Amino acid sequence: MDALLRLFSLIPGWDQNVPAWASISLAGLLAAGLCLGFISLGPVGYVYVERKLAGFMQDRLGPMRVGPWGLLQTIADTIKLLFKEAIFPAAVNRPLFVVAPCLVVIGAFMGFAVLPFSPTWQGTDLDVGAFYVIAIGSLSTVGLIMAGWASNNKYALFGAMRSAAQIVSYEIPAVMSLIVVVMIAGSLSLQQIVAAQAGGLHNWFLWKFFPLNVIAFLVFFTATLAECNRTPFDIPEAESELVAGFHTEYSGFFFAMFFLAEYTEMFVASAMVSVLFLGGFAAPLPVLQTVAGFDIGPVWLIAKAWALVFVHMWLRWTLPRLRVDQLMHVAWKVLLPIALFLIVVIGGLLTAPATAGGFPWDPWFGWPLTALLCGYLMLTALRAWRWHARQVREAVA
Amino acid sequence: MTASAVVFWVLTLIVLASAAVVVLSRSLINSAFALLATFSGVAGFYVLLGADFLAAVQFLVYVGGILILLVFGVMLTHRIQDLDLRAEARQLVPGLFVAAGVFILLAAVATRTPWAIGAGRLPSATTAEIGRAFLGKYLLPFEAASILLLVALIGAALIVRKREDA
Amino acid sequence: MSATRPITSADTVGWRIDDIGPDEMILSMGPQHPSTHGVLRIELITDGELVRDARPHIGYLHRCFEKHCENVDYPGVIPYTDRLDYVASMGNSLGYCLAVEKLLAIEPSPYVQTIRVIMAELQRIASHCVAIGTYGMDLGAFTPFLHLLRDREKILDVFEWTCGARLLYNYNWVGGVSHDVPEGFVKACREIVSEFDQITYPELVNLLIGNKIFISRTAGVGVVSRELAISYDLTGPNLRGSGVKYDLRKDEPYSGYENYTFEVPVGEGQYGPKGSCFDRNWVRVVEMKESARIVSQALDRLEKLDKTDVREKVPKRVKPAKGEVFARSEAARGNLGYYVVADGTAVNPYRVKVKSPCFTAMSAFHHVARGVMIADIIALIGSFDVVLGEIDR
Amino acid sequence: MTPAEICTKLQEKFGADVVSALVEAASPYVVVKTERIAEVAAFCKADPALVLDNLLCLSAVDFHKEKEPRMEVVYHLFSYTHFHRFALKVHVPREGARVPTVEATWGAANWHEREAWDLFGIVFDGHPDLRRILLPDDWEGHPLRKDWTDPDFYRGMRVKPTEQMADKAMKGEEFGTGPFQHDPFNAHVPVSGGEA
Repeated sequence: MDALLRLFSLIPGWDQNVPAWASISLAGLLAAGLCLGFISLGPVGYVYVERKLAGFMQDRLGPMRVGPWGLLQTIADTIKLLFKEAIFPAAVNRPLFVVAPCLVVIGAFMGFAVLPFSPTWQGTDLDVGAFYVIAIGSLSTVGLIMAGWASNNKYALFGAMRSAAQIVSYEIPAVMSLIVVVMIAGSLSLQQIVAAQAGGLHNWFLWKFFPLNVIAFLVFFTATLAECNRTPFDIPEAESELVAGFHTEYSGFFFAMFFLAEYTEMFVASAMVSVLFLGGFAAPLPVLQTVAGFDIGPVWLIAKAWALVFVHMWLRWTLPRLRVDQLMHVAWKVLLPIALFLIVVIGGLLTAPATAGGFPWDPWFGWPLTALLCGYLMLTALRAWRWHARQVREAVA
Repeated sequence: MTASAVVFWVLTLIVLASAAVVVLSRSLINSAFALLATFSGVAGFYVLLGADFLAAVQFLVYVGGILILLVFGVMLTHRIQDLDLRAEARQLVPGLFVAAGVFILLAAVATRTPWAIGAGRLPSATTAEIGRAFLGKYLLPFEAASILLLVALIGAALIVRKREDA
Repeated sequence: MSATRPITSADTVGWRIDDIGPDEMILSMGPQHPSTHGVLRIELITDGELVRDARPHIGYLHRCFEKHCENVDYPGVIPYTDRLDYVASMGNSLGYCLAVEKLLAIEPSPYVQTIRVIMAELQRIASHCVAIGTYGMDLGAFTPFLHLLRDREKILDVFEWTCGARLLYNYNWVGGVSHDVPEGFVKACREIVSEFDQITYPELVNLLIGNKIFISRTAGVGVVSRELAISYDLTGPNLRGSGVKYDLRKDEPYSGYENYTFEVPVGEGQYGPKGSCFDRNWVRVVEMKESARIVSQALDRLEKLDKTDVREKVPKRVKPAKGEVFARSEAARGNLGYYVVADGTAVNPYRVKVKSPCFTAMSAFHHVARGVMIADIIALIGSFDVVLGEIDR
Repeated sequence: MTPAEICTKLQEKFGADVVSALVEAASPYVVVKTERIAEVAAFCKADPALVLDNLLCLSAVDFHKEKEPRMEVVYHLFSYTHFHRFALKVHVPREGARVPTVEATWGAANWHEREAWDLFGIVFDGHPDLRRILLPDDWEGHPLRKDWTDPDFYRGMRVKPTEQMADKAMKGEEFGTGPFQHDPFNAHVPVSGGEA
């Protein structure tokens, strides 16, 4: 928003002729429109990528018919969804049935308000940014419960109950591991959290207090995975048990809204993880922060978020899903104690002067481990690709 | 009228209207969901007053916690659909008296309190000051409240625990 | 809540609201539900996620198989048997042919028997591919399903090549088989077997069976004790999962199974009590490996045997003397029994009764289903590996 | 144990209740008195020399053309301890057939008996849950009996075409929807009604 305001002030005579509240509103609307475009067009891409990835992992081709390599498939699907009749079953609670998907989308969308894409490209830099994202997530929960109740369907109700219990439970380890980051950064503002990680990959919070923060990262990532209802925590919409969970009765555009919200939440959660642990818009090398004088922070943030979204998809197409009691077990008996332990230990370490800025060995682990990880992933990808290519060759021959 | 006044009146409208729905609606579940708007409106007031931390807490605790618990409670109530929530106006007169009394009391307090208008400044970062207050000046009540909550938590867990003999 | 509910005579369709307690709910699962494996309907009384009682309703796919049999001649029954367990048709017709051959006292040549063994074992692999794949899907893992279907396709390709059909083969005939194996059949089968051994099996174990979540979802869930399994006549992998080492191919060999060396896997209870969902699936997985072993031995044998006309002993007119026979064979889902009564005057069977393994497995379902969670119900149905075509007939 | 030995053992225990036996055939069996089947079943399972702990199959057969028309219920048994097989049979009249249930002995009998009731109309006394299993709950009649004829109507819907309709259909002519017209689903029209 700041960036937009600055752009406005570049227009000659703008400041004199336009009142402040009008330009703020206009900037807000424009920023919101930008984000809306991002979230409504994003899923088109994600869904295509997810299908292609699924196809690759499952030894098939994925969408191939509409457009070259099936590129237009999701667009066709979107159009279909938009023009499909929205069916209202006879006994639904109609007002709630309509409001519920809107709430879910709003909850997912409002997270964008504080996501820092660069020092200036941010909706608003709230003092309580990190806290805000967590708080706003509860709006989606209410939406999901509403959807489940309004559908007047037992499976939908089960899905709603499950999702509410799940999100409320996983919020706690998420907040706890977030506190670790907040303690290290000394601020809830996302800008300042990112600023504390600037200056290269070894400064990222992931590599602070070397083995400890990696654990905090895993706890937070797992919790966000659960809050987005993704496999292995997709029990609210477990299609083999609950048909489709809370959106069993939804069709057409209303179904599309749930879909939209799910993918948006996935992006917001991944972006939050990268802001908190992976340096947000900070580049792994300070040299790479600008290209030809332009700050490419947004590109870095989006790239990191997409890498994590990829991990979401990867897990989805690999793992079975947990049962509801096992899910609660993971939240309350595994993640929460770990997070509490981390808070105590890192809090203690921060107060000791010798380790206030992290362990002395921190700078030495970041780079080699990242290089190792990236190398391993590339190797795996290469092997998978070569295997795939051989399959294709043999199929043709 | 300034922009913030417009926002104030819009928020007031939202809060009052949704609160009316909470009280008057015959369907328990609709009442519960109308609370969502009420809570959000109150959070909006906090934002308007510059208390962003409080607003976030309001949202997290009331919408994310209490409202969901409430809805859960309503959903888990047996045969909730059969419940007739028609409010009977039998105690209209005493009710009116009580309401009027409370209103007069509140109005008296509101008008007689010497509000420090215009003096002081808006704290730039409320979060830090709230934190210092909780862990400094008001540490004892804060800890007492948290121990009380902990006891309640353990008690609740004890009550719902699966009995061995059942 | 008592273990068994009194059922009133008026209560024929399902439980009513008066049958349940104040914090219970009736949940009707199926017949249109993604993971009831067809058109099974299960009525559940649940308390939250906990299942208090379950009652399966079957018959949505009833096609009067036994009535049909009385109105067609003996070989005419075979296409109908294909439609019983439509995931493993070869095994069904084999069982029926064995029964009728026993009635007629004819025995096909070793060449035909070897072909039958190859087909039956390939079908067993293909059927278990579906069983385990869909089981993974029931638990939320989609990928193993497609990997396994890829291998099933290869087997179906061979079947299609041999007899022209991919699902309902009409391949086993009374006294023979419908077509001889085509040129190059042995080589193609060897390729399938080696691919199974080298790729599918390790991949399946790594991706699904060895997965920690899979194990925690299945081990200790739906434990069927040895006594329950025998009392309710669970057979095949379901019985062996409970630790009973009994396999018709080993203990009452037919079609020359005595000539092959293979192991009979039983549930070992690696991760919890014996007889859980995990054990049943583990048995299936190892069984696939053993089937691959049998296929490669049978292929060796086929190459050594003299080629004979596969229809040499197919009788022109099947009219057995008065008598009855109850013959069993080890189909993919367990012991498939045919009780055939001949009255000696007609070319139609007087009575054919099918003892389907899924039917009896499903009848034990309510015992296992009490006290588990809704997600476990899905895991249970899948682990019994029922095919509704065979239950409802 | 061989079938002959099992048969002797049963005859020793139950005497005249074992009506007849056929032990030399490919599928050996004994016929026992209908009223005693539950006790014979319990004995077969409990006796340490027999331990016929598994009910392989329970089938009913309708012999309507015999001199004395009858139905039979056949119990195929198997022992997982001794690995031997045997069969019991009971004879029941075609009308008003009643057999004591063996569900207490072998759990598998539960659904098999329900099926026999559903398709043959044999009532199993003492069965805890004797309902139709394969056919719809409101089905009338027991279709695997040999004297079964298809009904013309089911729930007021004509389910069997008349000869005229069949002729027309064979000729490729339109025969209209008249006789096939649906009544509302729950409106019960007497099954015997309708045109000839």
